Amino acid sequence: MQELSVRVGGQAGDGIASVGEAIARSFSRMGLHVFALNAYQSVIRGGHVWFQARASPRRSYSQGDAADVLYALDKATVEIHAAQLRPGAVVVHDPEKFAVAPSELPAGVTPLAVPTLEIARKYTSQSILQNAGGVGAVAFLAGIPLDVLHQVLVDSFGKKKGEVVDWNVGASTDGYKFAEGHASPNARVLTRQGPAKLLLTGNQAIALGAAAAGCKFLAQYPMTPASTIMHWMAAHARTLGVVVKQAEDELAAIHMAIGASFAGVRSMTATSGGGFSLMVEALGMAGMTETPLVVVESQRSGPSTGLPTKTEQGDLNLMLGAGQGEFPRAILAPSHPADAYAATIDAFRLAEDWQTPILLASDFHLSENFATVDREELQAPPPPTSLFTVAPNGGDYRRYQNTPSGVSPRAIPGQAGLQFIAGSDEHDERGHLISDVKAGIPLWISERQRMMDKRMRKLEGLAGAVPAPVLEGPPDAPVTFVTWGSTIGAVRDAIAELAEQGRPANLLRFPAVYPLDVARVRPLLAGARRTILVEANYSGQFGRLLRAETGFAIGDRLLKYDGEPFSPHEIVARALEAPSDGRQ
Amino acid sequence: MQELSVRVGGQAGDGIASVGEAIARSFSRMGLHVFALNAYQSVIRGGHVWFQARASPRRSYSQGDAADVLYALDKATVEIHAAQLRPGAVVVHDPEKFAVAPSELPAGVTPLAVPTLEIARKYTSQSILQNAGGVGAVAFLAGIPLDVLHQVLVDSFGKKKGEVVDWNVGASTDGYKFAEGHASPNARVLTRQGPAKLLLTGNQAIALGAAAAGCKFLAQYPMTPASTIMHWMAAHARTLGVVVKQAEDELAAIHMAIGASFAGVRSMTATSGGGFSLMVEALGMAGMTETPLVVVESQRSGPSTGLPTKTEQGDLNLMLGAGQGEFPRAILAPSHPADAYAATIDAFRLAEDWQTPILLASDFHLSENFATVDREELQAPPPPTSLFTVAPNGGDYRRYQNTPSGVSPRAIPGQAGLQFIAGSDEHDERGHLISDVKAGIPLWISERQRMMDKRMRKLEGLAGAVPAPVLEGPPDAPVTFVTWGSTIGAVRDAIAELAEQGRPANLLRFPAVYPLDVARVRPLLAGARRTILVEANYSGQFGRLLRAETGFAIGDRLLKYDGEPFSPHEIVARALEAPSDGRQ
Amino acid sequence: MADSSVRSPVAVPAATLPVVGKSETKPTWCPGCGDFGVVAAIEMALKRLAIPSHEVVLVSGIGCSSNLPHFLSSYGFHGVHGRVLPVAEGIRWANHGLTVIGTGGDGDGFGIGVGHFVHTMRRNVDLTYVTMDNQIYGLTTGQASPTSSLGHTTKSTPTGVIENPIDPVALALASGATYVARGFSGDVKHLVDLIANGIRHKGFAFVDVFSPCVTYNKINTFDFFRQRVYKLESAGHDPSNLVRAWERALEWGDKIPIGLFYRTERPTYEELEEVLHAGPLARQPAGLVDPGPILDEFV
Amino acid sequence: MADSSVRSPVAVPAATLPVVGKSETKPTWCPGCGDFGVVAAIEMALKRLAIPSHEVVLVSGIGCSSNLPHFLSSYGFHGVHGRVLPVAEGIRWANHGLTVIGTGGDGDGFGIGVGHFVHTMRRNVDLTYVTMDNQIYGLTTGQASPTSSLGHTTKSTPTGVIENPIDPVALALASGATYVARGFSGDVKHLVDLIANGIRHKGFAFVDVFSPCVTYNKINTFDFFRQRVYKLESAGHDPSNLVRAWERALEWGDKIPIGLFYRTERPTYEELEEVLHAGPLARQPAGLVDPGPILDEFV
Ligand SMILES: Cc1ncc(C[n+]2csc(CCOP(=O)(O)OP(=O)(O)O)c2C)c(N)n1
Ligand SMILES: Cc1ncc(C[n+]2csc(CCOP(=O)(O)OP(=O)(O)O)c2C)c(N)n1
Ligand code: SF4
Ligand code: SF4
Ligand SMILES: [Mg+2]
Ligand SMILES: [Mg+2]
Repeated sequence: MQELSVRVGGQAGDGIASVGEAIARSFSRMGLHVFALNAYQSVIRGGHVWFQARASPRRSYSQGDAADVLYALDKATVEIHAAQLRPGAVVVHDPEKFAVAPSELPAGVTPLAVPTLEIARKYTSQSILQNAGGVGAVAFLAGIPLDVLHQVLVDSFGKKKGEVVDWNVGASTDGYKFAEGHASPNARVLTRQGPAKLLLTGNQAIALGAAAAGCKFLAQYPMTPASTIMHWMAAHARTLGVVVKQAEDELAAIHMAIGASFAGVRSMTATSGGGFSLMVEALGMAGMTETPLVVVESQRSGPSTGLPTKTEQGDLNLMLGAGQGEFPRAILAPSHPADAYAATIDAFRLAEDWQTPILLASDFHLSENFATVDREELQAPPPPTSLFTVAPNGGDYRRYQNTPSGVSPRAIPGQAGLQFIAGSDEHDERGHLISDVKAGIPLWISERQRMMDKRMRKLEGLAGAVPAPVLEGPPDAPVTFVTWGSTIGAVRDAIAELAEQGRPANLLRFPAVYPLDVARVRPLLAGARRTILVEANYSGQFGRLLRAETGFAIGDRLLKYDGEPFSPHEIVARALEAPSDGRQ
Repeated sequence: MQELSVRVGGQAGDGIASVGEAIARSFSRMGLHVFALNAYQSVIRGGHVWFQARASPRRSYSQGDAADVLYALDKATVEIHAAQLRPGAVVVHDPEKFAVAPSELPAGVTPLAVPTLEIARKYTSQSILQNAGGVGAVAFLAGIPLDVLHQVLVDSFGKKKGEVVDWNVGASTDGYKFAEGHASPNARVLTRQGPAKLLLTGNQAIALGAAAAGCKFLAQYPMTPASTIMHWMAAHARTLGVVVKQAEDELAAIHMAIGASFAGVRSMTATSGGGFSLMVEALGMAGMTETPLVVVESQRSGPSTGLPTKTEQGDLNLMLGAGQGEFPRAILAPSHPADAYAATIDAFRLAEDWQTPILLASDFHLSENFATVDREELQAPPPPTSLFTVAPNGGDYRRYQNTPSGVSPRAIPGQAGLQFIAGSDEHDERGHLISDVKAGIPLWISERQRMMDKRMRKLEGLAGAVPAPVLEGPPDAPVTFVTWGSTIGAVRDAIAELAEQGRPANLLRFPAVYPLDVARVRPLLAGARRTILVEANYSGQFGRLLRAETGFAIGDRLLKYDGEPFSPHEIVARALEAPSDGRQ
Repeated sequence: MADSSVRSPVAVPAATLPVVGKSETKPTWCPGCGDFGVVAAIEMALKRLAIPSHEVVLVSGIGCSSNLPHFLSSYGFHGVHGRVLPVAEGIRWANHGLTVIGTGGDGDGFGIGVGHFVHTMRRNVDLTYVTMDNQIYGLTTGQASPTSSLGHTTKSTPTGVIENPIDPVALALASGATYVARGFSGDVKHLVDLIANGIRHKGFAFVDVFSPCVTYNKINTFDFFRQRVYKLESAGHDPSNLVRAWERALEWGDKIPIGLFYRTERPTYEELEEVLHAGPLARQPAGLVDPGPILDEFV
Repeated sequence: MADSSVRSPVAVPAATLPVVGKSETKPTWCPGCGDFGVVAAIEMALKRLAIPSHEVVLVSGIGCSSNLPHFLSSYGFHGVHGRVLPVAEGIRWANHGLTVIGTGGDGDGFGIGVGHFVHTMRRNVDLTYVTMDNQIYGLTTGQASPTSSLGHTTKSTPTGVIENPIDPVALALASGATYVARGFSGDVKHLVDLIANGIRHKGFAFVDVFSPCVTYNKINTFDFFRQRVYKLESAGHDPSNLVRAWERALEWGDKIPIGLFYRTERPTYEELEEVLHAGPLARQPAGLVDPGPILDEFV
């Protein structure tokens, strides 16, 4: 694929993310597609962080495998990343900080010493301008026009214009010119491709999708990689008319969201696995009281605190099992910001239609990385219909009426004449307790069973209502990758790469991992010639779910649980290897 | 099977459980086997509760299907239970409270009006003696010798003897004599069978097993049906030298237990599904820090608060999925108090050997019901070896040493020279964090993977170390029941009944439901002619697990989720029905 | 898909608006339980304030006391153990036109739920929280609660409680509650005043009620309290003084104060949350008609 | 089965017993972070008391501050967010020969963990709890914490905090803590005294430390506190008086007190728990040699 990647590395606190974002946004303004990876550690200063912006005329779905320009803010960056540079790549560094000898770099890669500190000193003695010269040099090498870069820099300062902005423009020009005098642009540079694209993270897409879906209440407790959903929503709370509540913990967050939903507003909470672990009891309460609820679970490397800033798809078992006893739920798993926007809207629709909790499974890789989206991909959904769905019908209102779909008429506090109690104990159609003086008495034993049947019946409807699995690519390809969530991205890129090598492969992806419409899934699996499960966890959790549901054992498994996202290359490599013995 | 059952019913607060226990204990002192069911509601006074004591010369494993003596303390009891009386049964009631006409009873069942209140008034005007006359009458009908009953009554008052004891003895004698004058003993009465047996609940067996295994610390928050573990342990705390801590919530309870275990004592916590939901995060912390831990999860009818005093096996998915990310665990599922004692000892051994959390899955049916056990079944295990397992070896102590088994040498705070940090973040062999300045750097990416492999490797060892599945009964029987936990009891009784009908069946039971040694399980399933999954939940959770692990889909399913335990009859009935279409 | 009957939105005619009364469900408490006095007092307070049933939401956790919402004719949310307050907050923020009253036990509120208790008070959310403090775990058949006295022998503490009990009033004062009162279910008339004033109070109102468990607590009985309680109102207590309130909170022994310990005015959370200035959230328009303008920031 | 190397029990020669010092791990805090002062103070306090490293356990949650145990040479348990105290309690009860110190942040201790905070104090468990109170969530990159001031603009409160901050000192007083102090990481010498005395104190000792976050809290800086703090020791405060302590706890503004607010003597949980009278649980014999006698009750 035609592409060019820029990587920036240094220490936490060096401003790597701002540099990286400026480059990535320059690309997206050129109308290019971008996938940008933001890699950091669980430490505020020091350590090693990096950012990679991959640009391409067609959409790329992952960070790719290599870079063409490396901007190294410290020597460690060179040591860590040199091996992943493509021939023709250039390493930008400031000789005042450290030297880079060509011998330290792979064949075909050259250093470019840019006097960034010297440039900065031209404008100010403050340390705020250190990277501007470097950014300019990178822009030159990466084929970013200076005017595009300048506008990005100017815009990034928002309303607080002033001399700092001018300095940045000046210093980046100096860096650009310096590079122009000492190097040539990379052979892979890309040209403008039409109107600017939008660049956003999965979490921004989720927050935006929630707002579009009519979410009016978000309660959350900070936790990487879910926190930025709250940050974005809080920043837009007044504009959007959304109440954003940072709760005292995740227990409170989910209960607040349930309370708000009960009282008639679309509500959401978001967290990562550790926080979700604290929401397990409440999830079942939402199921039992039949209160709509959207919960975003953005996974990170576990177990326990694990690697808080690294990715994994290790919480599927947790999401499937969360809550004592049984109640209906669905789990949607978007793969890309555009997808995440739509899936969030779906989640709200499903939660309200089916009056039960819907989980939106994300992970660090989707939540915190950036990708480009076209405006048309972010349509406003039809405005939500009123929540007030029930006519007062005197004494005969049955909040938990046993219907064919399992969904019952819903009244909202404030509606006259429809008072009921939403109870976490087992109850009858009117909401009266079965747990106390009725429990164990024959008549009520069977009523309990009917109420279970009523609720669980929603699962059948949900299996048809959630987005169906999709077989992408040549249907008769010799290899079928089976995957879900953010891992879909690298698999798509791998399939494109395999296609270029004349090795067709296809992809069976699950936008909803639960519940599965088994009748629809089984033929898709059965028709595959060789299946390879690709998941970012140790035990192939989705593969196990598939087998539990369908009996189908996926032949080969490519599992990764080192905290890093899949790279397309390792997926390609597995497809080229001989199949394993099919043991699961 | 030769058996006789006595049922007592009335309102909460009527003293049903004491009456029932007195009858049950009289049977066990006669050397009979007893299974006693204690059925109550989530209300303190009023409602309807009952107790059934089933006695038999051979062990019966469930409450059975019918009763021979019904002691009705209110009219509702007659209405609710009459249908479950066997021909020849007698209904004891006090005519002063309510009348029972023979026409209200099934054919062959007769009322016996016993003047219990009148008898009581002979001794005292207090209301404490209301049931003694009735108990005496029941004893006569059930073939319980008066001396046995008297001793049970006397003993039940413990040290606080006095006139109340004498009154009870007197009134029960009066009731006995009255019955003797107006009725004959049931035709099924059983005779003494040798030395007294022990009668205890599953929870008492668990607490006793924990004490035997060397548990020195129990932290718990009250929750039915786990509370009585704490009650028993608290009552024996000083004798046994166990610290029993009622925590402020389940979050605290499990963290206290983990802290205590880290500091070198065998520790346990116990709860039901709602409380366990709050322990999910900590469970993963125990897995990550490799701290031994035993967690009892006594299930009840869910979802959410559900039916707090009714049974279910609906939390298996929760136990399997609890905790974000992946770490090793095992789930033991005893079926009977004798078994529960041994399983608890196993759990402590496994937790300590494998340094990871072990779950003991119980449920209301096992935890709160009584069964007889022979003394020999409750052997003391070999005394636990010292926890101090590590020699100081200077600076090279690696708490998380990467060993072939995955188990690493464990030091305990207080040991000189072996200080380490038990961390919930990913760490290296020494316990130093990988999550901060090392995360994402190539060398440490692979170290992270090795640490995951090291921990998860324990699962392979655990699969061999947990008790293996057992095929009970004729190996070539045309029907194989597959089940786990307390449901095993009713299945065993059903198999005995089927055998009496000349219909052989066998039982594949799983004393440990996770992890499974697939190579051992597959042939057991494959060899079965017709399989029937029996589980007390909606979706056949264990059947799904089996299919995920082995690919084997169980042909038929008998699932129950109305809160009541299985009765042998419904299992027998399913075996006699034609097989279903095998759809799972 | 959902049944079509379910999806038909409808206008709500606010025809007759009865105020809160008893529901069709009879209380299942033990005869003599203190909670009867509390449900009566809540009913009377709501009647006194003439709040229509459909504008009241009673929220509770799990415990004998937490069954209370079932016995009145308002809306109710009978959630899980210990989470009364976050649910109540969510309801208030979704619709601050509603009168929201949290109810529950001492275990529910000061044991498992004490974290929410502290945080809800510092937020000054405008709701009323009435605890039926029987110093025992009733529904789980008699274990020690966080307010059980030192030495109290229970099923979980057969040799007596060895933890200092929580003082809910002191905790409320320390957490910034703006209305802190204590009542006694043996004095319903007084309790009605405390609750009605609490509901009227703009901000978080806390009313801890001595509500004896006649079955499991043989120490803190109606008699125990009858012999000890005195009313702050008749003792010249100044409820505007936080230090005096603290001194009264520390009183425990032969004389135990009931009444209003402290009251102050501070903006409520709902007042400070600007998004709510446009009216109850549940009635504000929802969704993006045109995401366009907001998308510009991603260019 | 486990490796045989692992199963060999061994006697522990208590040969050389170094006291707590720095570990081989260098702190990863931002240059200038207040937590440097706190780790130094803890190290000095332990040195002053000459407690050997292997008899000390530092327990923490999650947060910048909660990385502290890694930087000292004692045992440590770096658990999950908010659960410092129950882990510390478990350790104490398993082996009350150990010196157990809980450490962590304001979010960890007063946000998610505040329920345990309240309960541990009422129990008077004999451990020391040092909070690095920077009035912000550091590790999650700057959201409001429960002690953030009204109006503070953060990532989660872009228009300013609208909740009254928690006052940890008042909360500790209300919860029955027996040693309540506040320090400032800009005055390490004073802090060492507070911590050392806290460790020496028989019962729960709480030391809340102003420990500025130089990266995310631009309001509550070292300078902010330098200009405001004064020492209770030099202000004639009587730490035995709970009402005076309360009055001091309410002071916040131009003058902010640090030092010992309150100290009292009450039996510790460990003293009241009779099972512990036979010595540390970890050293008591375990298991039933003969279940026989106890089985008699089931006959
Ligand atoms: C998470 C969880 N833990 C434990 C329980 C069991 N439980 C039910 S009610 C209760 C305590 C009841 O005490 P309190 O709140 O004082 O109410 P009371 O019954 O005394 O009115 C407990 C522990 C539960 N339902 N959920
Ligand atoms: C259950 C859970 N929720 C959220 C988080 C994310 N988290 C990590 S540290 C932290 C707060 C840190 O603030 P504080 O405790 O004040 O410590 P500081 O970093 O300021 O020292 C949070 C919310 C987590 N690790 N676990
Ligand atoms: S057990 Fe106690 S609190 Fe519960 S209903 Fe009975 S008297 Fe009331
Ligand atoms: S972010 Fe703040 S609290 Fe965390 S290390 Fe940096 S200065 Fe310290
Ligand atoms: Mg109570
Ligand atoms: Mg902090």
